[in-house]
Amino acid sequence: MDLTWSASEEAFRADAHRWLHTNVAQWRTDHGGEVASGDTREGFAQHLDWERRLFHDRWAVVSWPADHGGRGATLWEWLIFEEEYYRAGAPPRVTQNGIFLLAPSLFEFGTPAQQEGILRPMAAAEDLWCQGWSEPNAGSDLASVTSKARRVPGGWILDGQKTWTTRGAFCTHLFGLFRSDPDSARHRGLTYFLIPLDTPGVTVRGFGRLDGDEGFAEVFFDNAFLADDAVAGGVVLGEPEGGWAVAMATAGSERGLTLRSPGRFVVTAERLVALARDRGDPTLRRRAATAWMHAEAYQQQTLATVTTLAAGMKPGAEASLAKLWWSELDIELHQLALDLLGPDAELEGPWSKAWQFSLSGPIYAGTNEIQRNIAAERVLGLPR
Amino acid sequence: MDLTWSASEEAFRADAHRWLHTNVAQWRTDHGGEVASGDTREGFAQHLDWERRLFHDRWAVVSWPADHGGRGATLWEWLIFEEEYYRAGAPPRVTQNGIFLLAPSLFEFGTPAQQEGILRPMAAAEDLWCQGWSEPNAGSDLASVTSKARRVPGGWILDGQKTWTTRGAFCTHLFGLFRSDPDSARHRGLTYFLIPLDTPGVTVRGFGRLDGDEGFAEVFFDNAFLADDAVAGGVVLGEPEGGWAVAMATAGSERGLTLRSPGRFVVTAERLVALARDRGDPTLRRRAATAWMHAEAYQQQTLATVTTLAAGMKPGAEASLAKLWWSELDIELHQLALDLLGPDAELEGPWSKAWQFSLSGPIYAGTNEIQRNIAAERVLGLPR
Amino acid sequence: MRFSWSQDQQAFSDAVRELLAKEGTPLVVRAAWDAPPGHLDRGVWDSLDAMGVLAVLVPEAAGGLGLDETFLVPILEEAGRVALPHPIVETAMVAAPLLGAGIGMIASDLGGPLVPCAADADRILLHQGDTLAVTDGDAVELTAATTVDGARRAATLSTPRHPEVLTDDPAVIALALDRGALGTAAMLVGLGQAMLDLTVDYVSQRQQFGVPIGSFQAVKHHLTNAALALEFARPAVARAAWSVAQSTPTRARDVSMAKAMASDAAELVGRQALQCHGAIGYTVEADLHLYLKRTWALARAWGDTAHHTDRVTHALEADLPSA
Amino acid sequence: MRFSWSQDQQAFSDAVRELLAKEGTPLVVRAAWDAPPGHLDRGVWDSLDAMGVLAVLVPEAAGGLGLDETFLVPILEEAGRVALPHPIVETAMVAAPLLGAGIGMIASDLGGPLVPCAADADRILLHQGDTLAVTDGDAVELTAATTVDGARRAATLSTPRHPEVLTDDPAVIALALDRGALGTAAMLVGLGQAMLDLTVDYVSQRQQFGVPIGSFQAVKHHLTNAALALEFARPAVARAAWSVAQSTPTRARDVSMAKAMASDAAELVGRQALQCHGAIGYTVEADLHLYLKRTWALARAWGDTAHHTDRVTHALEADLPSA
Repeated sequence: MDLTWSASEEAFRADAHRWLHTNVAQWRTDHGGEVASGDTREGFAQHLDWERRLFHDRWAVVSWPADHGGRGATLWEWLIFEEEYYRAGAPPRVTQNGIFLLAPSLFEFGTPAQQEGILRPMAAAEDLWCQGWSEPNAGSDLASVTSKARRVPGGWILDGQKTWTTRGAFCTHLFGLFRSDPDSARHRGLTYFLIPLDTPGVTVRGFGRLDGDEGFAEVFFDNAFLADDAVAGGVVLGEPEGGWAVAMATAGSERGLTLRSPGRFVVTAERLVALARDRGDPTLRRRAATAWMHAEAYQQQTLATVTTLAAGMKPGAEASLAKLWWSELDIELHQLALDLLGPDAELEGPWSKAWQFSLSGPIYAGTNEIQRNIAAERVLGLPR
Repeated sequence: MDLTWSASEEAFRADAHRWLHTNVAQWRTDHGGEVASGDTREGFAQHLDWERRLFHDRWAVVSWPADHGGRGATLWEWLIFEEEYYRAGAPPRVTQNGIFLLAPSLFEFGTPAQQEGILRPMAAAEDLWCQGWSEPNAGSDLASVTSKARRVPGGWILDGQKTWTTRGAFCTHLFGLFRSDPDSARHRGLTYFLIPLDTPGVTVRGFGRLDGDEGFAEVFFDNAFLADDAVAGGVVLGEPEGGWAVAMATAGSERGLTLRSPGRFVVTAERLVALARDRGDPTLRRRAATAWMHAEAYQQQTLATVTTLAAGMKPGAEASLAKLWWSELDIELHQLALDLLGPDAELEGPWSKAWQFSLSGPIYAGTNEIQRNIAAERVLGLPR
Repeated sequence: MRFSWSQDQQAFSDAVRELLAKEGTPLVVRAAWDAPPGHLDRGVWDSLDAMGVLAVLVPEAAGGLGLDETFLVPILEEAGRVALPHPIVETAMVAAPLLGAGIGMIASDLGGPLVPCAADADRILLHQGDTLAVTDGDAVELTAATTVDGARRAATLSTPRHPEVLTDDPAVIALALDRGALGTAAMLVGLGQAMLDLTVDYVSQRQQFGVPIGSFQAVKHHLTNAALALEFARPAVARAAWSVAQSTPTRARDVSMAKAMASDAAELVGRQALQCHGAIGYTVEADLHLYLKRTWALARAWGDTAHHTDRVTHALEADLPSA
Repeated sequence: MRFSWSQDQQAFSDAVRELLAKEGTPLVVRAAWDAPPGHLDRGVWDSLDAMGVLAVLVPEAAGGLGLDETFLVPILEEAGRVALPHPIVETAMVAAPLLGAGIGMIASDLGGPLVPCAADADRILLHQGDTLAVTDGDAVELTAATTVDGARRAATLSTPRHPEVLTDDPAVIALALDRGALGTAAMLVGLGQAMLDLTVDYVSQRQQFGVPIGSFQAVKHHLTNAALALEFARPAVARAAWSVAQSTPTRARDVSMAKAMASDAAELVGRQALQCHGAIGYTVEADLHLYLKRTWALARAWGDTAHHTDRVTHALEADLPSA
């Protein structure tokens, strides 16, 4: 047990802190002070500008090797960076589905050529990746995907439909699961593809999320020819028909700490403690302290998890517990925020936006009902 | 909508109020001021004395016909009586499994001879009835009972074991389900028997409930001969092999309003509001008001239910919703009581006893998990 | 004692339900999201007016139906069931007893600083200092507010020029506030029922893992919890309607209990409904969000749960013998 | 940064776990329910003493192990796992740093007015006005209390004759209180884990409707919720151990967070454990109640959740810039 940061970690924190404080303010000023949601067309462009500033100064992907645009930061440093990131009020990462979900799978399953060709433009926010898992009839039940891939000389023919693709209407590339063995069922016979969205035969239609922003898209594949070299290093990630394992690794990242680092929750909780203090209601003050404890516990539990990862262990089914915790914590925090705002909670604004977003937490990345099943069966060992 | 009581109902209330206030105090005084739990041997005897005082003045079973010891009170009057009963601080009814569970089924399925022979001694607390549903391997899954009944000349041979029989060690009679068709499965082939516990071959072993009181018993049947006339009017209630339907009627009474009338919860909630006011903590005061609202809502919902019953409708699957509500309300109330008591919550006393008892609410009368399934399927119509 | 709506009350609200099923569809709500301020379509509104709904609480002598809140509350539950965007609580429940019949469409700031349909209303009922006042819509400057529920069409108001003072009687003002909270509670029960019904239908159809998702125990339990909250909020609202109609001594306490329980129930149903819909519900293309956002708005209008729980606390403690 | 017990810490607590698995069985807890005051069996206690557990926090120079709370906390979690009836928190965590090694068994009223094992202890540590004092057991009149957990063996104390004042330094007293709350939090995590393990075993075996009840989604979700609460309470306790060991500026806040989260987690696990056991768990014949009742007692000893949450509130608000 040693809960102190080393001198070099403290130095890293100081660097990050300095850069973020200066640049967040500068970026906001450059866009007229008020930035739109990253899930609107206008806001997405503003956020891309932010992403490119991050990349320019090598803060976009701190944990990646320098070759790919990172700083080779340790997991500890990455956590420090995330904490400082949210403390500085920096915006949500519109590149997150690439850098936090696809990239870990690319590091694990990608060929050197794929890593070489894909990672840097992703970090630079030149190639913008979205996730193509869900289909109209394959939500929680991901193994029932029916979008098809057929091998043809020099590439693949894709047919089918993906939906609820976050920011799909603004992205350039999609990673997704397709059934490449027509006779296969469930988890078998699926291939994990990397697909430019300007491939002929691919159509993207954006549509409104709960909060009204065009944050979702449907992606239609109509006899779309995907050339083997449409993506540098090849369009198949992992083995053909071995897509399920790769997808599960990606989903693990989605549930686990890379997508939702504790910093954002702790910072939100601190703001609520201040709001509750100002509002004065004793019940709400106590609720704020409780919510803060839940956020802080996530922070501490993450330190424990990173300790095991740093010792070389693989993340396991415990990621399901983390996903349950942060998604329900996010709702607890924002429910409290609305109760603190009282009648003003009805106004559109950062709190009501974040409240609506928090409600998606128990749905995406595998519903919390599914996560509870997984945790019960794989962490506790209950019978299926 | 008319939420006023008639003059005769008000008169009934006044009578009940007067009798209860005088007699509860008298009974306590007669037993030295402090009465033991009705689930201990000592306390059971004290509570029997109370039951006999009730019966003597025709307050034991107000809604039964005068012939059987009641007053022919309407459902409305019964509700009024129950409210006054708990408001007067009168004790839990140790006869409840007879008068509230078996009796409604006797009125519905019993022959005139059975009603004639069984009801009055039950009301008089001479015959004391306990319930023999559960078996070691048939708890939630009641249809899996394996205790057997075999027809022989002049009676039945019973074999098997019942358990978790409330106050079984102090009672004189048991009603229970036995498999009379050895080739039957699940809900079929079961017969509902009425059994004197002094039948040779029947052994009762009391054991400690969670709170340490001997409130449970195991009842063993070892080649026990139950004569057809062992109970006045006959030992089978309803048709042989038609026991499931009778048991379901009894279970409906257990879930519904006859077992847990709203009065006790409202009175408890009022006490908690007073405790919270004295304690002063604003969060606990607000929680007390919320708990009171939940108790009061049960009161109002019961009035709505009784309105439909008084109009001749049958109780339905909605009883599952009521059972969920009162059982979880009881825990809410007593959790709050403990939080109000702080360190003193650890002391044995009425509040900690009632807390422990409240924890049984979501288990008995069909676990709340089963009730939620029933409500979802039969009230909401969700697929099985 | 009879805890149920009378045949007349039931028949009236059934008729309203039938009307609203035809004329108060989700398209009407969507149209209210899109119409510019001052351009709320009055089709359904005029039909309700023609049925007498807006004048239920107005004495017959004054051209109304001369009925009480036990008639209007079940009707408002129906209005909630279709997420009616028009200010029916403000008009029929709060303003009509003060202003009479044929008053058009009334907005009000009694429910909070964000005034629904302010630009669409004919007149605005105001809580001015210790008085109730009324003013023409064009005597106030409006600033449209962007709120989570576009169909609420909310605005904030500047101080009006020359409002007509109606009363400075605190009892009249308190009654108006209680009526608003009660009417809103009824709307919330209706909204909750609508979301529950929508979700029961959805989970009975939607297949995953080869079965309808409504057959999973977790989904069953979510929806039972939702139904449970509604089942016990509804009688609280009905009782409060009686208490207001009869001016019982417990009126304020009963209204607050109704509002707190209805707000909590509708919010819980909304949470479970969204979760059981999954991503399909998390879009503006599905109708669910129309009900959900109205629920969020109404749960905090006319006093939130904390406010009303505190009122209940004070009423209960005032009845206690002193310590 | 390394958020895990060291190999030494782990090895020590593993050894204690092994010992307790053999010597600290449910029979020991049942015996503690039954033994008359003053007759608590010291078999396990002496074994723990022999291992040095009671002197972990005593400097080596004074005959102790000279270790800190990051060693003792995982050991106390093990003690909680077997619902150890002896006053190990009072002795090893609170008294030993004040009194040294070889002090026998110490009871204390620092955790609340009900003093566990008061009649069994060699000496009693007392919070007397603004001082900490110690007295021989026979210098105090004891009144045995009947509490829900018979193995706690609680009593109330009369004012003692001639207690020996140890300190009037508020910082020392505050540290003793924090140590007690921290040690109790560790016990609660262990109790929670024990109840969870017991229940996982039970629902995996118990058949109803032809399948193990652990295969029902509702049971799975109950137990996942229990595991979730424990999974996030445990790091809070570990961090507080560090904060106490290092006297960090956030010590009081971290201890209160640990106690609040551990109390809530253990109570939640207990609720789910009882519910998943059904009637079988609702008896004194099953072992579950031994853990459950200790949980209820400890959740309210050394400050309940409201008390500790308020301490967290004040610590956090003190750190805020003023409004």
